[in-house]
Amino acid sequence: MAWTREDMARRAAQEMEDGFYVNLGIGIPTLVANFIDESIDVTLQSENGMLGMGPFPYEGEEDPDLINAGKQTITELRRTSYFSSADSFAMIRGGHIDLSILGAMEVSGTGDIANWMIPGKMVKGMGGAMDLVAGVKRVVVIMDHTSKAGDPKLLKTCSLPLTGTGVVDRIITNLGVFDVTDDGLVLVELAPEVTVDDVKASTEAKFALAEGLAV
Amino acid sequence: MAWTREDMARRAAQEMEDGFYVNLGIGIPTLVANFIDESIDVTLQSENGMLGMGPFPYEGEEDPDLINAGKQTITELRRTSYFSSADSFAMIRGGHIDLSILGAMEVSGTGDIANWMIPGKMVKGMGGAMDLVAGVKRVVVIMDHTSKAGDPKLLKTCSLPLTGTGVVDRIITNLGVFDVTDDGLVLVELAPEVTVDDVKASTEAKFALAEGLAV
Amino acid sequence: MGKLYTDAVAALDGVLFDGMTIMAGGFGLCGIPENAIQAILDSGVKDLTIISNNCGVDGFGLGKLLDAKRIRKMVSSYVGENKEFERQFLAGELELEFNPQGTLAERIRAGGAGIPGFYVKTGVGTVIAEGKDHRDFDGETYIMETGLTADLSIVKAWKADPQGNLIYRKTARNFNPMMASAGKVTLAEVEDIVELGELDADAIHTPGIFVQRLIKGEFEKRIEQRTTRTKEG
Amino acid sequence: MGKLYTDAVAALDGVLFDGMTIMAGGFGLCGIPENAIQAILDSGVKDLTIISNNCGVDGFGLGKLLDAKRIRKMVSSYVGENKEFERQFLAGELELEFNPQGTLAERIRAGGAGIPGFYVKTGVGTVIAEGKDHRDFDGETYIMETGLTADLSIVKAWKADPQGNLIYRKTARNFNPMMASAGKVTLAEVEDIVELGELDADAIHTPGIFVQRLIKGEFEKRIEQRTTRTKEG
Repeated sequence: MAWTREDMARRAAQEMEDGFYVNLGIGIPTLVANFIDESIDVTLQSENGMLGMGPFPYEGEEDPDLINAGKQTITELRRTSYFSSADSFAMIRGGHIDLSILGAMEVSGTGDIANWMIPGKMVKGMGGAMDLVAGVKRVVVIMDHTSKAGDPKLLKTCSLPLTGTGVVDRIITNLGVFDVTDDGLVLVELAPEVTVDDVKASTEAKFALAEGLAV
Repeated sequence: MAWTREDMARRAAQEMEDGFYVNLGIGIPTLVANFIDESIDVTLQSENGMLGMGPFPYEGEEDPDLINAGKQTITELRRTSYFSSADSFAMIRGGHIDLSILGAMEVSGTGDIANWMIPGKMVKGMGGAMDLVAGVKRVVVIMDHTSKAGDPKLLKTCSLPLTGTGVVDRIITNLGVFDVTDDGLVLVELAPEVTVDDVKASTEAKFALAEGLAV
Repeated sequence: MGKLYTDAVAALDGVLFDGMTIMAGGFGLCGIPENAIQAILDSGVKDLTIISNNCGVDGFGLGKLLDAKRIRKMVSSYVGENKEFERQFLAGELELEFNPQGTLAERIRAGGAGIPGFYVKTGVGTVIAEGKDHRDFDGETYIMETGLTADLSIVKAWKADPQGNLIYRKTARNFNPMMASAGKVTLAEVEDIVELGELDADAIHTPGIFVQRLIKGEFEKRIEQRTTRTKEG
Repeated sequence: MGKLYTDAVAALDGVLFDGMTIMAGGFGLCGIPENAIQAILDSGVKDLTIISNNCGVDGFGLGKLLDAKRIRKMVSSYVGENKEFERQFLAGELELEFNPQGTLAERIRAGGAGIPGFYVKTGVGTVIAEGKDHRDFDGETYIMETGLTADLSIVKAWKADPQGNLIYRKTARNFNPMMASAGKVTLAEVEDIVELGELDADAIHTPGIFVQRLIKGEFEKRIEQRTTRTKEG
């Protein structure tokens, strides 16, 4: 049984470690915040200029001066600090963020990622995605294993314009978890009742099986 | 009668204009602050991270956290802001300071300046001098016309290691005032009772006379 | 010397010209210079190059200048909130230069700091790197990006003193401080102008040296995506 | 996860090694990390490369490490306050790399910001430019400077909260914020540690992400040049 969006977010939350500073992308990655183990201390960065992002405000308490990178109203915490966009991306580019969890349209077996542009469709822009994949210490992608049309998204080579090359460390899909290693893609976990053959059938990129993978 | 140090500082103070942001070097340039016309609004920058530098504190009110670039205790004003060294020199390098008044060991007829190092003597370092001459909109030098040994300091070519090339706009010495123009050095003012021949006798660099110079 | 003007129209007098480059602060609709945008619209100035992370929404923020076809070129990182943008772009009426958001922020900082070029990893191997100088440092490849300046920067802060010292509030800071430093002329509009000496000198984000003109503005402060949670029990 | 240590000795446990590079904040004796310097001295670590605008005075600040001959190389902009420095340098016991002060500050910021190289006008045509890459932008010549990082940064702030958010006081800020961002490990020593939430989130100079270790220190805060004026009347 493939993972749901919530399952994927829950699994991604396990990537967090005590003391981590983490940037979460828009979409499923945003959900990850709901599943962070309460016994560890994690600080969320919002690249528009904030460390220590809190939950959505209670109704009537929205502050137009307090939004996240998805332009949603949010709240601050006791640990919060604010800074400029230049300082925010100095933090990101300088390798100070421990983990970024992002969505993607395509990922290649060598860790290339495409998540900002589909030729022929209106180009909205890359926002901070290129900076995040280039600068953050560890990049984890959450995405459906295949497109809505059923096409593989884990490819030998990305077909869409790239966001970054060789930058993805781990991919969490509805079928399982893959690591990008020097020797290529390795399947390290399977969703319940999903078989290696299921994965193979919907994956274009070659992948190895991790030792001890429960199949 | 050649100008005294105070005369030179008083003359340099006339370089200020209403609304100017000004950086004053160590030595005679520091004295210039005492002669600023009270009818104009001038803000002094200290490159260690302060805009709006006030006078020395009253005895007993010295604050070790509040010093100028010469490491002297100073005070703040109601307009004062503090910033980091990186932000301070971003301000300087980015051309936001209107005027810098600096001392010098040698200046050339093309506006080269040497004011940080004498070979064979202990090298103390250039501090912020190279940044100031390269970045500030207008650079005015105050210096004695000759060295203590009587040697000219306004030279065809500087003999000492340079602080910057082609950066000086005006030189105020005890004998007069010179502008560095595209056509070379121009004597624009003479100290009282000083003659052009007096100046020529102690100047190595060639200079022209400004139209209307009172000789 | 007075930096204080009665309103944005007065503050922009003599500054605007067709074909000029303007930096506009803000992220989405958060921390945008609403008053200056309206005054620029009212002035009739056109063929503008606008450097701004986003381009407002239809009918608000920079969207107003877009709707009136005053913008010739946008330099941005994300413009997805705006249908009129899409229409003009697809019709070839609008030039567009995308920058990664952090690269854009740093280019503006560099412009204000006298740094004409710098190297970043961001965008290496992507369309962003095409035509740019590549250089290796310690075995890793970087691309050169250039500093940006503007004829005019319009920024929005929370509080100012009459010297133009500025303090921003929460995430409304975003691109405003760097833009304030990179404009030949910078107009700051604020919610409150306090007496000289009232701002904490350690807490000033933009020293007054970067602000040539200053107004107290009126702000709608529209919220783009109102997300809330419900109070439990 | 705790960043708070009892003292500088505990906070530096496992971090120090011979031959390491250390950035030390401060300008003159203003805003220097007195406690970390003493602990580094007491640790016996040697062959240090120290990146700091100055090198203290004889017997105080970094002068302590110099007197004990622990410093192999200084990267500074001005070292004129220190006789032992002169002696060791002239005797060939000490390596010295001068940087213009603004270039030094920007190199450290760049190191923390993931920028391995950038161009400045400062020093063009001087000894500082020798051997460096030259490049023209808009008809003006610039030189390339490189980013700096360190194995350890020791910085001094005024207040901190337990997350390591820092606020500096007056001109004691100087090089400390950039150095905090450029150390693989950063130890901040402060005068006061306040409760979480007590610092104004808009006024924090160094977000806690840059601070791995934190102590409340004891400070002499020696004044280098006591200049005063007399009260009139």
